Amino acid sequence: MKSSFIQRVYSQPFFRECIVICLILPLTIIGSLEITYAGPKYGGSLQVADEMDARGFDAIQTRALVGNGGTAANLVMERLFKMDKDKRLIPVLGLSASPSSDGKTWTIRLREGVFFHDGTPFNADAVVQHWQRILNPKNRYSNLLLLQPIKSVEKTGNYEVRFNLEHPWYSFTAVLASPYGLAALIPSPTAVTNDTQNKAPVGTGPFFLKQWKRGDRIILVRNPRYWQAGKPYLDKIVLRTILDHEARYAATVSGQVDLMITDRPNHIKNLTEHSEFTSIFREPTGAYILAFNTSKPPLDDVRVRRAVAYAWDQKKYLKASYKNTMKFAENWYGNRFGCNETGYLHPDLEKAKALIAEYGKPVEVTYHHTPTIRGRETGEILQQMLKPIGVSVKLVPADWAAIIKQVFSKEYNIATWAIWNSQYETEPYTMASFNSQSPRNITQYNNKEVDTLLLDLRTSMDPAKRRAAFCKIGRQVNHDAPFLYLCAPVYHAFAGKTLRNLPIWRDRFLPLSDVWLDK
Amino acid sequence: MKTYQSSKTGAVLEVRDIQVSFNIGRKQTIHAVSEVSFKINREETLGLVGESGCGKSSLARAIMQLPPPISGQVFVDGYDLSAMDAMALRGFRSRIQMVFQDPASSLNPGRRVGRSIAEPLRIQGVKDKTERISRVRSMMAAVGLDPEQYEDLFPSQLSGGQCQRVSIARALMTRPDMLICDESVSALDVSVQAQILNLLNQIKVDFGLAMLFISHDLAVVKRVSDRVAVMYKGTICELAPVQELYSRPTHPYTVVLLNAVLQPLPGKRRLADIKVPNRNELSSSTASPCGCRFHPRCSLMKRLCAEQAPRLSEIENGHFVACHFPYSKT
Amino acid sequence: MKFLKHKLLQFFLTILFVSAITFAMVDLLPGDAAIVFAGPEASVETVVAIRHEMGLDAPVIVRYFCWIKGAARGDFGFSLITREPVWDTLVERLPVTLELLLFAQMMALTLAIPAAMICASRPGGTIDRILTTVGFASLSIPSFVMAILLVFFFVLQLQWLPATSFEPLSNGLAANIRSLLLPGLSIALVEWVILFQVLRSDLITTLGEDFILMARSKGLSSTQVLFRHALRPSSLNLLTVVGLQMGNLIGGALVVETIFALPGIGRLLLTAIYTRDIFMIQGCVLWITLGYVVVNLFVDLLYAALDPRIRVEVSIE
Amino acid sequence: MKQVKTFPLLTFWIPLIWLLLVIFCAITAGWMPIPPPDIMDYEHQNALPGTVITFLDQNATGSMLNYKSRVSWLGTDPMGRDMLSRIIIGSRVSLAVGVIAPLVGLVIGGSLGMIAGYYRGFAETVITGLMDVILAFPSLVLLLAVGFYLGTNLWTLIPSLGVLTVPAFCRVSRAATLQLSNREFVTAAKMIGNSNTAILAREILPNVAVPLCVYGLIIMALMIVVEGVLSFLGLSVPPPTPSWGGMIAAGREVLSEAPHVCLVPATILFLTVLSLNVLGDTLRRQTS
Repeated sequence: MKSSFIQRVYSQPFFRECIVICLILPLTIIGSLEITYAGPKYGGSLQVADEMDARGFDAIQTRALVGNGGTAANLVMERLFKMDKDKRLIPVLGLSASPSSDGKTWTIRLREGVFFHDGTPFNADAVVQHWQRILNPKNRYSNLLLLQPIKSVEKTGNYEVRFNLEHPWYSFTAVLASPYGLAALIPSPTAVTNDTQNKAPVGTGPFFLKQWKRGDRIILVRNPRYWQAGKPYLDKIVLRTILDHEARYAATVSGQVDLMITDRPNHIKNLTEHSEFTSIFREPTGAYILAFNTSKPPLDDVRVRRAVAYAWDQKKYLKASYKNTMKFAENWYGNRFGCNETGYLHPDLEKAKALIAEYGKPVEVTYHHTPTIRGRETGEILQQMLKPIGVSVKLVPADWAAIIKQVFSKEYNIATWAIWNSQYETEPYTMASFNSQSPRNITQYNNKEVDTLLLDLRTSMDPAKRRAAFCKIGRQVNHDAPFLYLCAPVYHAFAGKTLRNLPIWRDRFLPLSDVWLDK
Repeated sequence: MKTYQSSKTGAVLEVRDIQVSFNIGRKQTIHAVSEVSFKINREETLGLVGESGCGKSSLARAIMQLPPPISGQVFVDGYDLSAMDAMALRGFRSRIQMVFQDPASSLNPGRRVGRSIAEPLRIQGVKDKTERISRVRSMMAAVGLDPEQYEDLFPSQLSGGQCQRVSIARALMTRPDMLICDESVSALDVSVQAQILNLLNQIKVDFGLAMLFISHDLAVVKRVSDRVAVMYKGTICELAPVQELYSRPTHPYTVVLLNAVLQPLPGKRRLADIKVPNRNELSSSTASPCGCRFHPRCSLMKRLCAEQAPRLSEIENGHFVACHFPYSKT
Repeated sequence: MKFLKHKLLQFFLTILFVSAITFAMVDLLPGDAAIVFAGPEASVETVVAIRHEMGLDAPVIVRYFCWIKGAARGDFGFSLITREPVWDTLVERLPVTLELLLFAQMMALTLAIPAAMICASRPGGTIDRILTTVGFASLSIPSFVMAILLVFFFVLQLQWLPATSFEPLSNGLAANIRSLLLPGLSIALVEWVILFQVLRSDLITTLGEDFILMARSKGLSSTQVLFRHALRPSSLNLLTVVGLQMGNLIGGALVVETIFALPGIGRLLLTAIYTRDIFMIQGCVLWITLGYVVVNLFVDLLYAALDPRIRVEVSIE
Repeated sequence: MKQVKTFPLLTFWIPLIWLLLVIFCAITAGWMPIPPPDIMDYEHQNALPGTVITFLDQNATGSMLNYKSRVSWLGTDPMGRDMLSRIIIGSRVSLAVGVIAPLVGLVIGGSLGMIAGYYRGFAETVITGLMDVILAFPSLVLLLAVGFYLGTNLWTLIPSLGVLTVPAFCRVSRAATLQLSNREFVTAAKMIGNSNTAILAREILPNVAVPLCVYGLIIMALMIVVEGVLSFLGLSVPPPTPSWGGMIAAGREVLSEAPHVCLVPATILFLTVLSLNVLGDTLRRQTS
């Protein structure tokens, strides 16, 4: 009986909370004392340096978020949800997302009382207007391909919207929380209607954009009416674009810049050892690759592709070009599925030579690389590694525009490329990259078995099945070698010691909203 | 080839009413030479004197058709140069040769003098090397240069007089009928001048040349010329046999010139009573006064002189003057 | 005034010709703005559609004349990448390059004038020989190497100066000058030699002339002679060279702007070329050419105003 | 009149010897006992000059005894390639550009200048106008356009660089021709019956050639610098061919920890350009 009483008491929410409070209170007091002692300081201006400037902030007009653009967009605008490590949604502008029983519709409740910087209220209309614009095929949103299963969006209440899907879709929540494109970031409907969003973005975020001087800097200032009371801490964030690596490094070392993002191995090495700096890095996702054109000789022959893959020594490349600051890639989705065997073709010169001998013709390929030091270096290493097996590589430096044209017109042999991959949504990218019907299948990879597996993957909701499918696809693709792995990119940033509350860098862009300066 | 009408005068060079003018922009022209006519016969030297800028060199170049005159005709051996086309002219041009003022500038500095002298032979198509060499050597000897010593030297290694000898030799290689000496000795020392003048007199006879000798130096002209023409602002104001002109000038300008250079001869009338006023001395040649060109400077000027330009007319046998009131001998 | 007319005609012809050539050349480049604009993952259909939307599928001559028509009215079109008016971007970038060039020229003059005067006052002396040799040496260092050397010594070794991006004048004069010091210096350290050589030989010639002898015989000290009498007549050529070099320096500025990350017109051009932003390239090229030709015209006119003989020569031509 | 021609040690012989050395190295690079310039040694990246490098003898197999060692006199670059070999092989690019591009400019610009200076009139107006256009044209746009359209290699680079040198040669040759045309030996040549073409070829050309060639030395220096700039921007010869500008650019990345990678090729470039400038200047003084 006694126990049942206790159980009863415990089952009462009030009592339970009382007990929890009693237990936690002392800790909280101690904690709060500590917070008042070293709590966040307000004010100050944070200087951030990155390599690339923003291109624009409107989802339709600007097709890619890069560099400072991504950082700024994520500070000015907000998503409906963020996602934690275990794929659970964290409410931001959305409060909850719940699927229907058949999994084909999702109802999302929105936060009330939030206003955009220009005074426009945030509500279902804002979300619906934005998403309808994205999904309208006439607007040709660049990543529409990745959103294929979404049929429509509708308003079901002032603060409630519904997404209708073609079929149950495992990756839907990840899409909502995606930090990658501009689809998930909700812009002010007024700014979009006035066509000012691209240049002067308006969102609900903790900072608003004060000035964007192209090629030089983006100045963000604190949003005093931010819906999360007490945040943000900084008065100002200056995102500077310093294209030149040495200049960026020098600016950081001399203390002019508080936070730098870089991929130069020597700078990473120096700054990691430097006691004045804290290093932040993002776990590897996706893969940098050298894409092969599998529809054009000589790389249409799987033997040649496999021979090249056997001759390629990724570990040596990582050491030579990146000083091991990037990670070894065996596939494009990391090891999160725990596949036993990835099917990666480890270097084996004898096998490579044998395959080339079997092919029987002299092999000469052209590699289109970016006209940067890194691109050139990669080309030179490729030349060196393929020389022993009798494959000669001609290097053609080309800017991004030319490479893209070469790739899309299927005229290239080998080109620099990347398979993007978010921490949470591997499937849409995999589908786009390896489905034989996908317009984004730039290697022209065509394997019936993989096509079927991809289709299963898209509609399946069972984690175990999905894992198995991923492993199988990975093995098959590696076996057919439609590309070479350069590395699994690791993103590095270095912050001065005055920076506090540094974020965990999980998304593509550094989330700087909660940082404060202890100066 | 087109045939060019011959005039039957028998003179080696005949110049008729030559006019040369230069366009200097803003629709302004300089009349460098206007309506000049004269003849030169074989083995005769016509001296041409005048102050600098009076159009002597323009006249010489107009005769050479470099560039051709605006109007008027040039006959060489009766052939009308001004009517010839470029090809014919190029062949014909070698019959008149020129010796220039600046010895250093008249020879290609990068070419040995022997080769310079041989150039005309190349044009004539003399292929035989030994013949070329022997002809060059004999010509060098003819102008008083030792072939052994000078053949292989560069112009910069020669003196001015030697350069002029080379120029003369080169000119003579084309077997010309006519030689124009444009201030050919004025850049030389006086002693060297004499040698070159003697040489010119010599070759005139040896090669049967007609010569036009241009100079601002009256003494030099006197020494080589058979007849002398005096030029003032693009026109000939007096033309006479050398002795006649020097002893009895009739044009006031000639008198001024001679007066400036020569000491009045004892027992002769002082020529200096024609004064040269300073006014208008710098009057530009673009704005030629109407009437006699010399009238602004002439102390004997009368009303007619300002109104009507005098024509060159013969006042005595072979003595021409362009003056309304020639300085008479009486 | 015929001289002016002549020069202006030449001016417009040059501009027209250069813009036509640029237009044709950019058209020949593989890859076009539509592809860049579409982004790395767009489909071929998308690219074709965008190309049509941008009017890039019209024949090159039609596009060129459209552009010329607009440019004549002051409308340079929109950037194909940022969708901003080309004019606005140029107006934003131009001051940086101008400031850099002027700053560099000023530093070069500050180095060149005293050096030339010291050398000319005693030509063939020890100081003259040393300075001439130093001049020759620094003339032989390309400005990109100079920039690297400066960064190496002043930033990495001595840590005296920052090597960061541009600080506009609005951020304070001191910051502005600090940020331009090394870029300006890497141009000026090569540039001063040309000015120095011109001024030195002109000064030596002038000092040999009669009126200087006259001034000296009046009892003026050699410093007075140098400043009062020799410097002014000798600076005519210097002026021309400064003008002409302004044009030539744009190429050097491009590299220096890239190395020091200055948001100038040279870097804008380079970026525009990389992204096939035709209207932006056109705008940059037109401005650079315009700058070059205007400076030349200005030098010509100034020269003619100072020395009337030039006018006559040109009209005789 | 006579000029005593002296060739001073410092301003004539030393630069000449340096240039001859560079030319000699460029020609005989194939027979020199240097490692291939594209062999990467991932164990010895950014090695300092004079480092002793131990490597496995490719021809032998088996035991530790097959390790050999050699001295890397100028160190290695960020990819572990021997700097000395790269500099020597790289000199070929610099010399090819430095010699051939000015030759193109000299021939075209020289002839155009002679035509303009000799015939004057319409030809001169057209030619000087054309040169003004080339001069007013941002040269980098031309180089980029040609590079991207035809591919960046030596045989597209040289003609386009050559075109850019045309105005300079044209100006020099026009000025010299103008001066020569007024000389009387030209008139004399005309009078002995030479055609205009013959006069240009026989009387003017030999006299214009000397100042043009001397000027060519200075343009050579300029071209080597421009090639360096283009390599630096990654727009010159494609790998694996090394070039000095490319080496400097690669070295800039590691300037703080391995300055020699950048400074060694920069010094070589500087010495070569300086030699050309000094030599050109000395000869200009001697011939004028």
